[in-house]
Amino acid sequence: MILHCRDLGVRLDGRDVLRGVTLDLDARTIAVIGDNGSGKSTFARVLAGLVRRDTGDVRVLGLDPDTDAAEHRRRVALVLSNPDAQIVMPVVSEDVAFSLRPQRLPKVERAERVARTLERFGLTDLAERPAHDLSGGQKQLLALAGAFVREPGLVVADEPTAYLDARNARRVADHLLADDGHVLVLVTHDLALARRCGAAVLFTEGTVSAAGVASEVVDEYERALVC
Amino acid sequence: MILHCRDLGVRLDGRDVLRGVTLDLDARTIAVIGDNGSGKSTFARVLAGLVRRDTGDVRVLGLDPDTDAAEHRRRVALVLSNPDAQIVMPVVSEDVAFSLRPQRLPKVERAERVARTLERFGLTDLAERPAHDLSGGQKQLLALAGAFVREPGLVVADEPTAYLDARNARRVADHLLADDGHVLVLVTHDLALARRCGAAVLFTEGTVSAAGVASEVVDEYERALVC
Amino acid sequence: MLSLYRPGHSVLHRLPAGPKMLVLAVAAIALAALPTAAGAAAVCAGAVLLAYVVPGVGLRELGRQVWGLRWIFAVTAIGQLLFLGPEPALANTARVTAAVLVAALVPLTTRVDDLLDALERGLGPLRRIGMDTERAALLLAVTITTIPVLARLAAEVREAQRARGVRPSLRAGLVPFTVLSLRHADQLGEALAARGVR
Amino acid sequence: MDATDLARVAVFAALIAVLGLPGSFPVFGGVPITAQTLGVMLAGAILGPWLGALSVTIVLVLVAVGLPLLAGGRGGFAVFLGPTAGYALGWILGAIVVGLIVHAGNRRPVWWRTAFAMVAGGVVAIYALGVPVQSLVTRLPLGDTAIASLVFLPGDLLKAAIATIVVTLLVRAYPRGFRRQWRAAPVEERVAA
Ligand SMILES: Nc1ncnc2c1ncn2[C@@H]1O[C@H](COP(=O)(O)OP(=O)(O)OP(=O)(O)O)[C@@H](O)[C@H]1O
Ligand SMILES: Nc1ncnc2c1ncn2[C@@H]1O[C@H](COP(=O)(O)OP(=O)(O)OP(=O)(O)O)[C@@H](O)[C@H]1O
Ligand SMILES: O=C(O)CCCC[C@@H]1SC[C@@H]2NC(=O)N[C@@H]21
Ligand SMILES: [Mg+2]
Ligand SMILES: [Mg+2]
Repeated sequence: MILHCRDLGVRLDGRDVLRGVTLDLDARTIAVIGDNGSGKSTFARVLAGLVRRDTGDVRVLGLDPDTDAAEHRRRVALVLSNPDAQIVMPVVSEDVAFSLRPQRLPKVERAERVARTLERFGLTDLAERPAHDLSGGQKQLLALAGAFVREPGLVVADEPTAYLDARNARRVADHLLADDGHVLVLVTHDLALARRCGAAVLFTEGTVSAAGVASEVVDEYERALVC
Repeated sequence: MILHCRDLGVRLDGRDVLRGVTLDLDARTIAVIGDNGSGKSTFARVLAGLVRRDTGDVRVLGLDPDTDAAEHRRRVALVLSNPDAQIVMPVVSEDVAFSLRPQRLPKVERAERVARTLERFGLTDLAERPAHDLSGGQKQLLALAGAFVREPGLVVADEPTAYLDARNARRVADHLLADDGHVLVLVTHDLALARRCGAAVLFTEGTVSAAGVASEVVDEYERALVC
Repeated sequence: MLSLYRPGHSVLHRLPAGPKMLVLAVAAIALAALPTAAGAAAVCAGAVLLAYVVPGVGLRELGRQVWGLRWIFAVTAIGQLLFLGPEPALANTARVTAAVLVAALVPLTTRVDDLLDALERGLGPLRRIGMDTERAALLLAVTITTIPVLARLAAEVREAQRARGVRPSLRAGLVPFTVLSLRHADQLGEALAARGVR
Repeated sequence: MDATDLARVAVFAALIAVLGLPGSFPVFGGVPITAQTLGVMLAGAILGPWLGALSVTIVLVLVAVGLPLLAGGRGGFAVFLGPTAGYALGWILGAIVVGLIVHAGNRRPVWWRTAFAMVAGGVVAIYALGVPVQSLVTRLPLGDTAIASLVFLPGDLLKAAIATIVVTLLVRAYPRGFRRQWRAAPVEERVAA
């Protein structure tokens, strides 16, 4: 099972942000949708191991983010909306290499993996440029490169296309949805994008109000929006 | 003529960001679309009087942002994407009132206009709350209130729905598109929203590559996107 | 959130901000000016007790304040003990602590809004010597608005680093945090200009 | 001072305040050894001496008015009667000195000039006000106070080093943030790079 939650609950600042989340999903790409404040980002952070659950159970790729923390951290990556927050080093290639630090690879292999990843995201020509001088779309591709260079088994992306134009949004989405051995959990307000996923989860005020085939869940959300 | 540009050019940091922009548009709602980096925001800033043109001519509601600066400033308002950056004062009602400061109205009239505007944007119950306590959608409504309280003749909005979910985006768009005596120039990546406007302008690498009826211009952009 | 104010009904709570500040400032400075003598320590302790108990602020609050000052207390007391010996150490530490504790009553019993108003009135005369008090007040207000925003950006940076598998550190976090802050400043500057600040 | 300068001053004041919040960034952030001096150094280096000093002043005014913006959630004019009052006032001088040195001339600062600025402004200038005032408040003789203040020195040198790294990285990563034009680097620097 790729994603398994049983009665998951999260309290933040004394508020129940997630309550009784129960899920079993096995799709390669899973969309997470719902209103502002419904708990999507909190759910994504639980999966990525950044927020601890207070009750219930979670398994991501069979791993518990709490008890299997080291292995979980190695296999799960997170991509956020704001590329400026994700870029740490001043130069494009240095920033991609930064993600490999915890793995202590030999220098040559490290350089090779960075080069390969830059190539894949079309950033080779920008490798030596100041990172914060890139355009918004390029910066988000750099953030993806920083996540994918670790060759994660699961990528959690929280509204990764929010700040992008149609063309860049599509490029980023294509990379995320690509079938190259990783599983994707994608939080998004872009319902057309959600439809491109295999499965979807709809959050409503901290609970799961629908889960299953993406197109059906999105339909349900759109019906709710109209009334 | 609501919007008139002849051979408008803008250089920033030694780069031609806008070149030879020539336009005559008379619609009540005008969408501005195009790729990341194509010059949309710069164009919006010229219209709002925040960036000076280097060459050519601009008239907004018949006013030149440079030579009729005072009158132009009084009649044109700007709304941006990031609600956090648009909120200036710590408390909701103070923030709306802040926009009226340059006008030096009598206290009673000022309070009345603030109250009326808060009402219109559904913020009356939140009037005394700290602004940072609001949700993203509420903050963007507050930003709209801060723009509309001045009763501007033209509102320039630069991706005002970028950070919002479907429901909040629709509320904000409805306010902006409402027919209540103001003209709207709306920069957006949301092509469905652009279609709801009367006219549209398509920017490509700093020049206007199409302008006219919104649905036709959007069609043209979508065709370009596919190839 | 950004306030030391503790709601209450004590005499001090009801006193207007300006006079209250004046009285407590004079009292605090008087304590600070006491001589370095064992008797002064007793005066300090008595004055502090009086200042917290009589108006009705209470001993609990005094306890909280003392606990909050433990580091300042240590900085003062350790140097004194090492270089001057126990009696001056006691006297000087009591003197400094008492002055700080009495002055702390102002923000404890006054809302930030009232303090800012008092400040604006206090700055009024400076207008005549050419200070733009309106702009100064605007700067203060914009800063207050911005603090929670930057606190959120700091949290975002921390999170992004953990998400990349590295332990968040000050050194690695400060670059993105500063860039985000500067970008925020650019947008804020535009918004201010668009709303009539020149 | 245009609207952008106003915003930058307010944002750096807020940045200094946030560096004093518990948990904002790990490692530093306690009383009395605080990460806030890092913010002071950055304000001087990035905004320049006068705007940098103004943003530090804003923080201190808000503190004096009673906002709990100093490390450990301290605030109120009580702070200015305590033993660290002089250091806090020294922040203003510190930002000015850092800004003057980093922004001297019209060449982009190299790392050792930045490092010098951080030590001269972020450490020496702050102590120059901090130590005498501490001595005055606590009535500990000046020499003894100076020796006692050495407990801050390791932390402050470390912060000066961090500030140097951050500013050097920012010059490369986000030169626009300094809001000024620098002449191209001299030839030997470009060869070395
Ligand atoms: N650290 C926190 N402390 C307290 N409450 C929080 C915290 N983080 C989130 N919340 C609250 O939890 C709820 C869910 O937040 P979350 O960010 O998960 O929503 P979301 O679905 O991602 O919304 P959006 O679409 O706006 O991103 C919100 O009401 C939010 O205010
Ligand atoms: N202050 C500036 N100095 C130098 N170049 C700038 C400046 N502002 C914008 N540019 C450049 O001008 C070009 C147009 O930028 P602009 O922000 O107008 O594009 P946009 O169409 O709004 O893009 P987006 O969809 O990403 O918002 C970009 O290449 C950008 O890098
Ligand atoms: O927080 C305060 O009370 C005001 C500033 C005191 C901090 C001083 S600045 C120099 C020295 N280095 C530190 O880390 N703390 C002190
Ligand atoms: Mg979210
Ligand atoms: Mg733009």
